[in-house]
Amino acid sequence: MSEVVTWIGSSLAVAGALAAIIGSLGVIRFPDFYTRTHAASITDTGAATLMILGLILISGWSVLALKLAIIWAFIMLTSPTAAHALTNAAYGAGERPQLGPWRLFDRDRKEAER
Amino acid sequence: MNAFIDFYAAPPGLTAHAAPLLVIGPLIAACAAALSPSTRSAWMISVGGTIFAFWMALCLAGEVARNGVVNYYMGGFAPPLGIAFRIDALGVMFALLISGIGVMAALFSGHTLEAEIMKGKRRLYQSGFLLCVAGLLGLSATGDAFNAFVFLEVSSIGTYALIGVGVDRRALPAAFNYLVMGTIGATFFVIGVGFLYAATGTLNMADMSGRLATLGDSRVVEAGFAFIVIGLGLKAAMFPLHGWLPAAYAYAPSLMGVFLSATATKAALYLMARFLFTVFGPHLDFVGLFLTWVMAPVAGAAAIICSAQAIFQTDIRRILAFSSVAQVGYIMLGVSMASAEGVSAGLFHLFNQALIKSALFMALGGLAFNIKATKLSDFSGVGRTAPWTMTAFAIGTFSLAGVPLTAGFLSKWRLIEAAFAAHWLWAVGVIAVSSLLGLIYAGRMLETIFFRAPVSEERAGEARFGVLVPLWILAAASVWYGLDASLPVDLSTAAAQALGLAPAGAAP
Amino acid sequence: MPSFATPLDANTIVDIALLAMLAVIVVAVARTRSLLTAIILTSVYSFISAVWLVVMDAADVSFTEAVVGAGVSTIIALGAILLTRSECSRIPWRETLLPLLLVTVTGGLLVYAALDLPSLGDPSAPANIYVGRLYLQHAEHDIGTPNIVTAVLSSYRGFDTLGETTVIFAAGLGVALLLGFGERALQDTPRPSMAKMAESGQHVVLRVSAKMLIPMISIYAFYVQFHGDLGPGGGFQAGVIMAVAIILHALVFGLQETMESIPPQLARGLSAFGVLLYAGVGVVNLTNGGNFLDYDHLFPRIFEEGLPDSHLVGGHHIWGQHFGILAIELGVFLTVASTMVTIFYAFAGRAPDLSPHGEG
Amino acid sequence: MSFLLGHFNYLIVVFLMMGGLWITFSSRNYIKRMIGLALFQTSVGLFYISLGKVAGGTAAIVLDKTSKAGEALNAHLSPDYVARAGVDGVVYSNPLPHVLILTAIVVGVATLAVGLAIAVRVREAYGTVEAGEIAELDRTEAGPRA
Amino acid sequence: MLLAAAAAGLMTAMALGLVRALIGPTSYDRILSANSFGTKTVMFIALIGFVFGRPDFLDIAIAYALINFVATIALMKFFRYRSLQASLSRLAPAKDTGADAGGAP
Repeated sequence: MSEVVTWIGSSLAVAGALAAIIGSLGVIRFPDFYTRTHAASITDTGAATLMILGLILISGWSVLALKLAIIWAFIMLTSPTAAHALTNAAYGAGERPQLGPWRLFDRDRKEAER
Repeated sequence: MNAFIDFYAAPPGLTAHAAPLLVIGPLIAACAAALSPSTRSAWMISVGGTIFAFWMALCLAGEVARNGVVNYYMGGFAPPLGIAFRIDALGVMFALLISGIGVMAALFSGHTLEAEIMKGKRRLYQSGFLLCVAGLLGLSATGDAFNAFVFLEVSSIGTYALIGVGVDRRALPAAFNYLVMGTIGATFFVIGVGFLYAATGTLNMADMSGRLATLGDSRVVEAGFAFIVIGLGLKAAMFPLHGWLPAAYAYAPSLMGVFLSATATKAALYLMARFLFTVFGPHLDFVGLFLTWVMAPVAGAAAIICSAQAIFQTDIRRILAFSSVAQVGYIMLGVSMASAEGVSAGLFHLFNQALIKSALFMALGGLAFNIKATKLSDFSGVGRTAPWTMTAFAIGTFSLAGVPLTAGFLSKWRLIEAAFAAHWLWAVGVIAVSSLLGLIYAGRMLETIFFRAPVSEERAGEARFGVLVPLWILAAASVWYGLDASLPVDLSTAAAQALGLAPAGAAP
Repeated sequence: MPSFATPLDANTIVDIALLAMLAVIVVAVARTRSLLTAIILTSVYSFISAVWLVVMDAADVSFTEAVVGAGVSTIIALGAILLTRSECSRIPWRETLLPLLLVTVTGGLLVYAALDLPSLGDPSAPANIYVGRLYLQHAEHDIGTPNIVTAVLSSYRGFDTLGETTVIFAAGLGVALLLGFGERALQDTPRPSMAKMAESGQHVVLRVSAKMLIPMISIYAFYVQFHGDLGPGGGFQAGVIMAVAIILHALVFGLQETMESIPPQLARGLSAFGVLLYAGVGVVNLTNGGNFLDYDHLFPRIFEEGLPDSHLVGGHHIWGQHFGILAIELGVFLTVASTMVTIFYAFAGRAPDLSPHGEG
Repeated sequence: MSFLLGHFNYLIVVFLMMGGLWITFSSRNYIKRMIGLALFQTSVGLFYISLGKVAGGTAAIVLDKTSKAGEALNAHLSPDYVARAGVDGVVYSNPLPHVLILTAIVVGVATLAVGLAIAVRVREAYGTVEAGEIAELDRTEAGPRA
Repeated sequence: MLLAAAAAGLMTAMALGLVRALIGPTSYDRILSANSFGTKTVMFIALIGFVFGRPDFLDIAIAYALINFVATIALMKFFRYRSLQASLSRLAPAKDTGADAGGAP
């Protein structure tokens, strides 16, 4: 029983690591800052969730599991907030998305400011 | 140390703990000064703290005179587990010197801070000064290599800021350069200690020394030696590494000029001597080679080149600062002879220099109320309008140049004797040439101050009484020790013995 | 496998990979001319070295490196480039020759010695068989704390730690002397009403999560403070974390708000008080007949005997050691937390002088 | 190969130290110099920690060899290695370098704070933090040397 | 063994993430990458404890997450307000100059 749980937990951790790799690839490959943020922030929380869930399964009912849960809560709280703050700052400081109708929005806003 | 042998300055309960109290006294005073309600109370705490440290140094001097070495185990853990203070004659000499100069500087600080530091910051300035005193005293007392680094930094970190805070903006880049060079020096020291730790497994200096002796030559030890010497050389402004010093001392607020010029580089020299002779020992091949082929030539070059540079300075404090580097050269020349005579002469010279330099900087700082500028030409004729201050300055200058009847003459003379004894005739020549150069810049300063017409009448006036008292104590000390040098000679001879250098002949 | 020269086990691979990343970052920092980039990369450097330190079993150091290197240093450096500029000038190649020579000589000397050092992980290296091993053998017995790093830090080498606390105090003092206490922040801009703040509605996400995080961080700081005997952590790390909580408050709610709750004078006073507390414990030991910082003599003999389980373990009083360490860790905590806050106030509260140079 | 693996850490750490030192020496910008100095000091810390690593060891927080973690650690190691290098049946890394580097890191951040504060003041006094420009300003505004 | 594979994967992800921090091009990319690197660090510390059989050091990981967050907020204030002292709810954001990021339209 416990070996099965450990195996599942390890698999989840591996899945988390894969998610992290995918996220990193996205950060490298995507064309502009906002899409990169998208890749990074989603996979960060996703990878953390998978991995920490896996580790909780491995550690069983113990203080470790509690600590892992706290870490998870921390990441879930801080990582999206940080991504939000960062994009907000970038947009406020004039960084614009590269693609699509956002250009239009951008021009509209510029005109409105004038 | 004979002068102290029957010297009981404090009850035995206090004397037993004099070693940590030497450091903790100023440290607690520093915290109290930061918390104190007014500038005046901070000043009183500062004077009290340094006097306490001096008192403790006197207690230690008595103990060392009686027992040879004072060992004190912090936390009750004997080395190598715990940190030990190990104070021998050399350490006590520096403790006396640093705390003594500290008292004088603290007395002086009451007035100078009013002139140079913003009102709300004087308490903090006193606090920083006391931290610096505590750090340097700890350096002179500790027997643990890493603890020495900690004290090196305790004494430095505050100092960087204290140098930069003043009226002269040129102090800021100077302080920054000092910070970078000082930190690189300290970090090199840490690397060196790391190598020694890798080779011996201990941090206690005495223990380290014992294990190094059995270890023989190893590249790790050699590199450790090199890093420690370079690191401390940076801190001590050893000749090619002295670039930070002139600006730092010249543009710093007077209090720092007075205190640092007398103690900071000297404390680093102390630590270097400690490592050269106690931890490594001149019997090791590379130490001997270093002393003869690196340190001695460099010291000679420093004595001549920096004396020559001092002649061409227009800023009076820069003259003194370059002269300081040159004097470090003399001291190192004595030390590099690795003989009892040479080392004790070097230490004697160091003792005199500390008194002289703090007196000279104090005289200049005392006039800071009246003369904001620091150029030599601005001091024309000040000797007439401020005779008391400038007479003390003149005494200091005579001693600096090595005019007979002053302490400076005696120590140079002993250096020359030691050089003859070691058959280093070139060193005699170096000292002679450098002394000649010293006479030139000393003469130039005195000529401007006493024989030129004043620039304008109303500017210059006498320094305050509170400045004159410590100034004249220092000046009188250099005259007194020029007539009767038994105390410093006694101290430096005992210190040289404590480094394991046996005296060849009978001590004079 | 059992010998120390294990070829390529998991530990070694991680070690090599992390060190390689560090090397790449150092090169990048050296090459970049944007100071902001340099600061970001330095913070990544700290993170990587913190991970490396965990791999090398230095849990406490890793903790410190992370909170100091990636946290406080980054924020201070940001404050500094806000007040100066964020670009540095190009260096003419002529001026790189002397530095190159110096660095090469230093590096050569280091390599010369490093190749003579015992191999990494050698258990019989001189460094690992003497004092370090003595601590491992005696610490739990003498001091009674499972975390040997804490035992060495606060008891065996407690005097070093006093010096370290003093260094921090001195740094706070120096920064305050140079930059003031952020009093300029209190002078300009009129204070807005709470209602106006609420209605402006900007950064709701940040404000709400900060409100949730700050109490959590403070509790975590206390956990680290009191858990330092058992696991990684201690007064220093806890102090920095507490300071980070306060800094977060200032970043989100404004420096003025923070200064109202924690006035600069209070921070300054506490930082001196922490050192006093530390030194005071030492002096109490003196008056009770021990050596300086000998916590065995923390309590007077009579009191010590009245304590439950009061026994000499290997000649040491476990209660004295325990409370002594608690007291000095509290001193460290106070000094570090308040000094870091003082330093942050000084940098953040200094309004940039508007002069034509630089854009920052 | 074994020699290289055994000294790899030291070589890289030396490289890191050289990098930090290079940044400090070659930069003219005060902030950049402080960053270099901080990197240099951190690298020295890494050097010390490398010295204290013991193969197969764990962090110096006392562990019962009969506990789960203790058994997991010892499972990789041969008993005579544990007996030789361990204390009470568990192999620990050397705690002393850790203590020293804790102190050194603190000293490092203290230096960084003071150095940056001085740099800020330099900027306010001179309008720049480039060493060359500062020297130029000192030369021109202090008047020609006699 | 699977855990070791996960650690290796995470290590790869960290190395890849570093690439963006090194090449930029804007400072936001670097910060983003640094932030994401920090999160991966937290996971890595948690994981490595299990791999090396000493999972007591999870405390440290919390500190990393926290520091990572605060450093990012500080950087964000750097860009948005050019000041560390401003309150987020009070001051008007800095104007759209994009001084550091060369990404203005």
